[in-house]
This record gives sequence, structure tokens and C-alpha cells, in this order.
Amino acid sequence: MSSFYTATDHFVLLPALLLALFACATLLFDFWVFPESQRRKHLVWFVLMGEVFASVAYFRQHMFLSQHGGELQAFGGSLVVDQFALYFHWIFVASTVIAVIMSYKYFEVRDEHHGEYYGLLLLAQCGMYFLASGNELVVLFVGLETMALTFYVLVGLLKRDQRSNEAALKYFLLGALSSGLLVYGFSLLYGMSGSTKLREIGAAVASRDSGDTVLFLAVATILAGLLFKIAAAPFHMWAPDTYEGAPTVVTAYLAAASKAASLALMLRILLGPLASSRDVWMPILAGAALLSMTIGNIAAVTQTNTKRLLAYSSINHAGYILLGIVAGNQTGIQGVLIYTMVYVFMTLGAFLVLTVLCRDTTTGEDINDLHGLMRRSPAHAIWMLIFLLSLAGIPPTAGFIGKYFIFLSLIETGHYWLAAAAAVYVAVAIYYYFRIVKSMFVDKEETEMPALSLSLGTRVALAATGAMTLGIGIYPEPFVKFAQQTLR
Amino acid sequence: MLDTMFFYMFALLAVGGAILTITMRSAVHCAVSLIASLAGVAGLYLLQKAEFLFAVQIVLYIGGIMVLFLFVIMLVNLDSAAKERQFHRRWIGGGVAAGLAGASVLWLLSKGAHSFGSPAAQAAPSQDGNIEQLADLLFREYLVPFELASLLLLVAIVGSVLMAKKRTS
Amino acid sequence: MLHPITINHYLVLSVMLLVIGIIGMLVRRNVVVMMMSVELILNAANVNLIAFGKHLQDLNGQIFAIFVIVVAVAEAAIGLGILIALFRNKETVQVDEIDLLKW
Amino acid sequence: MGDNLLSLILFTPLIGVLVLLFIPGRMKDAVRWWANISAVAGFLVSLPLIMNFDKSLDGYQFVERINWIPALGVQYLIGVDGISVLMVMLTTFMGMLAIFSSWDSINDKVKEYYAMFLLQQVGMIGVFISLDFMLFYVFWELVLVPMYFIIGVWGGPRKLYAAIKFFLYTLAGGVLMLLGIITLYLQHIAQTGVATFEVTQLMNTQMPMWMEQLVFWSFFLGFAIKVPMFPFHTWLPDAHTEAPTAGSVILAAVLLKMGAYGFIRFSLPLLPNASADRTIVNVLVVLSLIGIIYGALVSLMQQDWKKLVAYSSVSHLGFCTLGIFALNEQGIAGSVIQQINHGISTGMLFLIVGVIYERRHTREIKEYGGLAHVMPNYAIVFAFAMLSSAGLPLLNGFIGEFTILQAAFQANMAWGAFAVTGVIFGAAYLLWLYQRTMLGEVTNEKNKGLKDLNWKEWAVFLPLMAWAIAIGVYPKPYFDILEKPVAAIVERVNGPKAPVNAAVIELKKTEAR
Repeated sequence: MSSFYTATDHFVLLPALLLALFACATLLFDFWVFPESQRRKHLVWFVLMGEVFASVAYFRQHMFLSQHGGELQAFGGSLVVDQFALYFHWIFVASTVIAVIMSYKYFEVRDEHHGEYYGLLLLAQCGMYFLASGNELVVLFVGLETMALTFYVLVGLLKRDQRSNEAALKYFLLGALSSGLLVYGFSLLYGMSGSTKLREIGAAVASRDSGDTVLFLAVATILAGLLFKIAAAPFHMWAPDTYEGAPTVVTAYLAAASKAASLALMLRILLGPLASSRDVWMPILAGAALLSMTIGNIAAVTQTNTKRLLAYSSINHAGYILLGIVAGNQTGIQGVLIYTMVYVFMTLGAFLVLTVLCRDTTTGEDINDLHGLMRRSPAHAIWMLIFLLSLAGIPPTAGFIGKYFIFLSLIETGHYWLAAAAAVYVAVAIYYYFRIVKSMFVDKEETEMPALSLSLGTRVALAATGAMTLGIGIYPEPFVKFAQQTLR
Repeated sequence: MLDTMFFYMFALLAVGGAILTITMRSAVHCAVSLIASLAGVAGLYLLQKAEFLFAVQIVLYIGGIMVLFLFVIMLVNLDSAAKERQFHRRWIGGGVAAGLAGASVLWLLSKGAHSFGSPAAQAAPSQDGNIEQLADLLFREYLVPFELASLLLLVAIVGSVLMAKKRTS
Repeated sequence: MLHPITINHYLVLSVMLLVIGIIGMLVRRNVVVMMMSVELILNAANVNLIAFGKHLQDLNGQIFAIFVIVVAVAEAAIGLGILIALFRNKETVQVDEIDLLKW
Repeated sequence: MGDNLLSLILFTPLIGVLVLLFIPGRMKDAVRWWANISAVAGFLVSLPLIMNFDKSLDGYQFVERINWIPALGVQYLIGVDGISVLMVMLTTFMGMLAIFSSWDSINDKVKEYYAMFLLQQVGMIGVFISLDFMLFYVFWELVLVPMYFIIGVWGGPRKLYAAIKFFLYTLAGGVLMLLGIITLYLQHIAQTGVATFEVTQLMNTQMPMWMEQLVFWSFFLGFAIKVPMFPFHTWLPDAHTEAPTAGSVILAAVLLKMGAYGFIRFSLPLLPNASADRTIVNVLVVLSLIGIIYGALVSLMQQDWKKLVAYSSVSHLGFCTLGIFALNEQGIAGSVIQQINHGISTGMLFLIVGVIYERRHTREIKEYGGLAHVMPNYAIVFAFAMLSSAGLPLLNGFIGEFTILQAAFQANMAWGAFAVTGVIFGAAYLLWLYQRTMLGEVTNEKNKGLKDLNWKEWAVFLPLMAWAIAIGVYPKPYFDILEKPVAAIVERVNGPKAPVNAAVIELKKTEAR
């Protein structure tokens, strides 16, 4: 091993290498080995195999960390593996696996199946790896762009559907703007410290007083970029359009994994180099959180497209997650982590049910398409109910545990009014979630629809997301412990 | 003194080109203005002894990206677009908001700029070794992002092909 | 008469580019021009990076700038690809005519 | 079995649901049979509870404790005292009757209906036996979803509006209550370093008065919306009117009691200083009195039979909260007994409306008249229910109302005086209702051929009537069983109090573990 690629470096980088390797191989396989469309399902297995390999690598890191504690730095501190990073890596693995499983059938039905899709999914996850593990501005930025570019393409994957084209374009334009703002903020951070390593930046930032204007500008532009990525108000405009236009499986993956990855980035930066300027960003985040909950809830009430409705609800969830960061103590960050995990599973689950509805005759996106689902397919209706209850935060589902921690941290830090507002919005949210419930359980379908048949993959994905949503809710102990361990 | 003059020259080119970019009617003209602006920025790099960046800016940005833009402009035939209204109906609001934001940002920076103290007492990089040092840094310290950039470009290639190719079946 | 050029000059220049870029994003209807505005914003960041690098006698800024340019290339490629895909379906590049979704 | 009796009671309906899921939905009779068997089993397993309950003991009995989520300090901690025993019995008994009463009236989505009903039983029993506040909260919210469906799917014409209104109101109250719970929990950690939601431990928490009041109001929102107390009652008439008969019965008989129970079990013992605070007591009593009189007056003006009964609930529950905030032993004991009475009487009244609604599909009072000639048995049952609800001596309603009035007079003459007017109005609207529907000549042709009660309906009414008489004639066992827990609560509220820290207790930065 040469001096600039040590065994530690290899150990840390291995999961990303594997993901990239399998991504390239998937692309090649699509091109050389399985060019015929009916063989495409082998690609799914190939991706899953890649995930298994990556998981083994993650698991070894996990074991190493739990034995030795602390963190592993590689490449002179550019990459770091700690419990925090691993926590998010596991989330990425889980959501990618579920997304892959649910994708095959969906794209077949939409008759827009591209083998490149699977390679791109892995590449996106690769970008996410660097978002969670990167400890250096350039790595973070390029990682973020790798993920974002992949998503621009994935959103536009239904090339014959104008809505998909539009969604991709809008996402791209606003995403590029936000990346520009983010990198502008990064450049100021670099200017303040002369380094791109987060640790050194942290020292430089800490030496400035909190009224420093350049610091403020840096914080503002970086926050603008980050809030954009997690679809928090006032930078949420892209979310409803993009969620609606994108293929539903991509919407699910975008809503779940991309948001989790962006949150990892956000936490890394806010709790790392910018931790000392908390007074600067905390009020901004509190305002953004309130605005997100308000806009998300109010706009969701009138939506007739389920995907749009869930998009606004995800804006609302971004608000709750931000509140955890606003509280900012141990409990709050723990709450953010748990909320993120919970959010990933329930969101994937809810979109999964929507993809199942997608058939030749209907896209399953209009809220009326859910009519009579209870009669057509009780299992789906009940799973969807559980996901919606969880999204609303009703015990004993996982969503409650997430919200509980947010409330706990807010009260612990004395933000009573924020807590009260967040609590009232729980009740508002139930109103539009239960519009979906009403559509499924009460309304009758206009024309008799056949019962839904299920592929094995969908069954597995549904069972997995459902089990997690219920499991975290009923017995949260191991998950809470996991999150606590992450922060130690 | 010469440096100062050159700075103002290039800065004028950069800002003027930028303003023209967002105001010109025809997309081709916009692209040409953007090239001018980028060239101005490239000149600024040269002024600051960032020769490699200067080269990259010219070759990659002006040579690569802008050609891509021009290519697409030709491909999608924007002639009709040039005849239409160029600005949003809400452009005044947007412009004013952005202008205000810019003014406040300028003010912020002018207040805070003093905080960048004197340059660190560090050995100035030898003039001729700039690119060597850069390469050294790039392949040692920035090995990870360098490799990651290859993935980024892979995504770009696959993605743009996927997006732009015609459906065959 | 002319002051020596300091870091502040560069910062002001970069802010001007940034604001022009943002204005371009907000007010233009033509998607291609909006993409060009993004390039302006990225250049603003680059001007910053180079100026800081020079000021601090540090090469990291230049490296960062190189990566920003690489990202700009990739972004442009993807964005134009998406634009072509859209143009195939709908013969317009005016952003407010792209209105199937509510925006 | 003795050690896990409460768990058995709690989970019997759940087992019923799980088995029910495997019965094909089109075998409606099998579903009905199984649901009824589960409900009867649920009642039977609860019988040993009351038989083995030792009323001479202080504290909680049949306690079970399992560490559920140690990371949060949440335990699966259940147990009963005299108050909860009565509520559990009421729940299992009324649940059984309500489920039986839906045998003929529900023909659509039968399986889902019974599943929801049994699930709701689990939630309600859980609420009454939880000794861990978070566990309590989980059950509290768990009740909402089945009730939403019962109203929203099987309800009347405006069912969806009523269902979502019910859900929104109670959920909003519930979540705000959660904030209060968390505040209390954090204070407890700050003072003792122990993270727990165990109610008896939380009692040791001392808070500055302002904070205690804040927590009290947050609890108040949760409980008062559920009861419902006066300004928060607007969801109740809608929900009651639109719900199917059995849903109304359960809603009136058990669900509303969760709010009053919450006041007795949590607000008073956990926040004794705030609960005894003059302003707070006055506000609550005034709201109760307004509820009593307003509910009665509005009942007088109703054209809709079921709505009338619904508003009478507002009035009756006003008595319950009045009793609680008289803050003496008679008041609280009377309140608990009145809750049971209200469950029996109002449950019967809703069933009576249900009987006629099934035959005629209208609830307009003016559609009826002279039914006593057509359906004599029905008229007798109705008369019985009406008298029980109006508080005729020797029937159950009398005991509760009388005790509460006594307590109110004891606490403050004016309160008692106002409450008495409520009793009078109560008698008025019920008698007038009876006169308009049962007495006189049969005015409407459609009513001529109505069938009298069938055996299934008798089977529902008879146990209720028996229980009503039993309470009315011999209420002593109820007072006996309530004596110890009520005394403890009153002692806690009125007794010598531990000094309250005047200084603000800083919330320590704590970790939930």
C-alpha cells in the first residue's frame, strides 16, 4: 500500500468502492449481457447483490467501531466513519433496497424501463455515502452533486410523460440554483479558515464573534442550499411539482433517501463547523420550521393528487425535523435521527402502496383512484392506513416516537410555544391524511375495479416497510438505543 | 498599477458580460455574453497567479460548457423563443428582491471584509511550481473527490445520454 | 488614484456576479438563459475561492475551484439533456409555458 | 391466571380481532358469532376482577409491571383501584351489549365493523388500567381510530364531517396533553434523576405554581374535550347523531368517561396545587354549570330524537365534572357513580332511539306520537330509561345526581342551586320527549304497523334495567369500593401540602434514558 492509500483508507472507502463497482457493472451488464428487456430483472438481483456486499463492508465498520469506539478517519481526514455516518448508511441501504424491489414492476407497467436506472440508483447511493461520511467541503459538495444529478435524471425518467419532463427540469433548475448558493457559502467558509476540512473550519468559525457579517452571509447561503435540499419552506417550491411528475418509485426514493442524505449533510455542517454560530442559524431554522409546517399543512388540505399531498406532508415533516435541530440538545438530535429513520420507512411505504395502484388504465395518483381500496385489496388499505397514521404521528406507530422526541427536546429546552404549535399542527395534518383514508375506506369506486395482484417483490417491500413502521412504534427500544449510541 | 488596471478591465468584462447574459433577447447572444464574462473571470484568475485555473476556465468552461450550450441552442432552435416576451410577469418583483438582497450582501461584506486579516505568514508558492504543487495537492489531499468526480462525470454521461436519446423501440 | 486591489475588490465582484445570476434565475423565462445564470453563480463562488486562496497563500481554493468547474460541466450536460427531452415533447423553452404542474 | 388477570382482560378483545381477521368477510354470521363470543368472553374474564378485588386495601391491585421502553422510561404498568375497577366493568359490560345490539343493524362490512369495535374495547380498557402515563396516552389515542371508522363508515348522512370533527378535536386535545405529560416528566427527571412515566412516582414531582397551572391547562384541554365540557362540546352532538346506534352507546357510555376519569386519575393527584387553586376550580365549576344548564336547555329545543339525547349527555357530564371539582369525597364518589349511571341510562336511551330508527329510518320527533299504543313494551322500557336518566329515586340516576348535589351544596351553596335547576330542566326535556313520542294518539299512519321489541332487543335492555335498579336500590357496594381511592385523592388535593418551591426549577439538560 502506498502512503496515500493505506489499509484504513481502504477499509473506510470500501462500501463506496463496492457500490461504484456494482454500479458500473450494472451499467455494463445492461449494455452487454442483458440487452433484451425481458432479462432486465436480473439487474435487480445484481443491484441487491451489490447492496449485500456493501452491507457486509458497513457491518465490518460497524463491528470495528463498536469494539474500538470513536471514529475512523481516512484520507487525511477527508472521510470519516463514525456511528453517525453508519446510521445514515444503513438508512440508505434499506431505502435503496426497497426502492429497487418496488421499481421493477412499476417501470414495466409504465412501459418506460431503462436498465440504466439500476446503475443510477447505485450511483446515487454512492453520492449519499460521501454526504454522510465526508468531512471536507469538496467531498461533500461533489458527493451532493453526484446524488443530485442522478436524481435530476431519475425524475425525468418517464420521457414520454410531459409531467415527468417538467418535473425534472424544474427540479434541475432550482436544484442547480441551490447548489450554487451552497457552494458560494462553502467558498466563504474556506475564506474564513483557509482550509476545506470541517474541523479546521470549525476552529476558524469559533474564533469569530457571532455578529460577524461574513459569517452570517456564509450561514445564510449554506442554509438556503440545505433547506432547499430537504424541501423546507421557503425553499420548498420544487417539491410538489417534482414529487408529482416523477415516477412514483423515484418520488419515494427521492423523498426518503435524498432527504435523509441531505439531513446528514445538514447535521454534519451545522453541528460541526457551524456549531459555534448556533445563535446565527437557530432563529432562521426556527422560522423555516414554522413556515414549513404552516405551508405544508395548509397547502396539503386542498390537494387532489395523492403524490402532491404527500409532497406537502413531507414539507411539513421537514419542519418537524428542523425543530429537533432548533432544540439542538442531545435529545433533539436524537429525535432528528429517529424521526429521519421513521420518516424514511413510512414514506417509502406510503408511496409503495401508490405504485401498486399504478396500472395500465390508471396511474393511481389521483386521490379518487384510491376509492374502494378497502374492498379491492384490504391488505393494501390497511397498510396504507398504518403508514398514514404513522405520518400523522398517532401511537402506536413509528411516527409517534419521532414526534415524541421532537416534543421532548423542545420542552426540555424551553421552547414551549414551538412545541404547542407543532402539537396543533399534528391535528391539522390528520385532516388531510384522513382524506386519503376516507377515499380508501368510505368512498365507493365508480367502476368495478379488479382486485390487485401483487408481485413477490412488492409483497416483500410492503412487509418490510410496514414491519418497520409498526415495529419502531410498538417496541422502539432497540432503535432508540441505536440512535443514542450514534450520538455518543 | 498595471495589475489594478487589468483588474478593472477584467472585472468590467465579467460583470458587463454577466449583465448582458441575463438581458439579451437572443439566446445565442446571451451565450456569447456569458463567454465574455467567463473570459473576464479567467483573466482575473491569471491576475492572481492561478494559471492552471485560467487554462481550465478557457478550455473547459468556454471551450466545453459554452459549446455545449450553443450546440443545444442550435438543436432546439430558439428563434421563435427570441421573439417572445423575455421576462416573467413577476420580473419586477424578482429583480427588486434580488437587487435588495444584493445590496444587503454587499453591505454585509463591506462591513465584514476587514475580518480577513493580513495574509498568513506563509512561504509564497514559487511562481513556476504552481501547477506542480496543485497536482501534488490534487492527487494526495484531494484523491477522494478526484475519484468521486469520475463518478459524477459517469452520472453526467449516462444521464444525458438517457435523457437525450430517442426512444428506439 | 487607483487603490491597490485587495481581497475586498474580489469579494464585491463575486457578490455582483452572484446577484446577477440570481436575478437571471428569477426573471428570465428562457430555460437556457436560466442555466447560464447558474453558471454565473458558480463563477461567483470560484472568484471567491481563487481570491481567498491568493489572499491566504493557499492552494486549496484553486483545487476547490477546479471541482466546481467539473460540477458545472456535469450539471450543464444533464440540464441540457433534460431540456432536449422536454423539447421533444413540448416545443418550448419558456419556463412559464412549462405549466402542466402548477409550479 | 391470577397474576395476569388484567392483561388477560386487556387482550381478550385483541385476540378476538386477530382471529376475526382470518374469518372470511362474506361469512357474516360466523363473523357475528365470533365477535359476540369475544365480547362475552371479554366480559366473563373481567368478572374475577370485581370478585377478587379487595376494597379494604389502599393503592392498586392486580399490578403488572414490565419494562417496555427503558430508554424512555416507559413501562407496561397496569393496575386497578376502586375507580378503575368500576370503569373496566362498565367497559366490558357495555361493550358486550353494544356488540350484541348490532347483530341486525349492521349488514355492510360486518367483519371490519366488529374488528373496529373489539379494537376499541382494547383501547378503552387500556385507558382505565394504565398506571404509566405514556401507556395511558398510547391507549388514549388508540381509541380514536376505531371510533373514527365506526362513525365514518357506518354512520348517518353527515358521517364524515362528524367523524373527522371528532378525530380532530380529541386529537388536538390529546397532543396538547402530551406536552403537559412531557413537562411533568422532565420536571421529575430534573428533581429526582429518574426517567419514568409511572403515575405514583410522578406524584412526587414539585413544580412552581405557574408551571403546574400550565400543565393543568394542558391536561384540561385533553380531558375537557373528551368529556366534553362546555365550550369544547360541539363535536359531541355531531358524533352522536351520525354514529350507528352501538357506536353512540359506546361513545356515551365509555368513551366520554375517559375524560372524567382522566381528571380524577391524573389531574387531581398529579397537580394537587393547581387543582385546588381557586381560579381554576371556579373556572371549571362554572364551565360545568354552564354545561349542565346549556345542555338541558338545548335538549329542550331539539327536533331530532338522537340529538336530544346527545345534548342531554352534555348536561349529565356537567354533573360529573361538577362533582369532581367540588373536591370533596362525596363529589368524586358521586361523579364516578354518575358516570356509570350515565353509561347505563344514556346507553339505554340511545338503544331506544336505535330501535325505532331501524323500524322507521327517521329520528324526527314529530314523525312519532302515540307509540305506546303500538309498541307497549317499548314504551315501558323507554319510560324506565327516561326515569333513570331523570334521576327518579330508587333508580340509578338519583344516587349519582343526589350525591353530587349534596357535594356541590357542601362546597358552595350557589353551585348547588344552579345545578338543581339543571335537574329540573333534565326532567322537563325527558318527560316532554316521552309525551311527544309515546303518548297520545297514533298520529302518523306509518307508525301503525310497527313491531314491538324482539328478543334480541330485550336481551340488551334487560341487563341494563337490572343494573339500573341494583344501583338505585342498593348503592352501598359502589360507595364502599370507591371509598379508599377517593379518600386518597381528596387527601392529596385538600390535605397538607408539601411546600412548593417558589423559585423556578431550572430544567436540567437531561438525557432521556
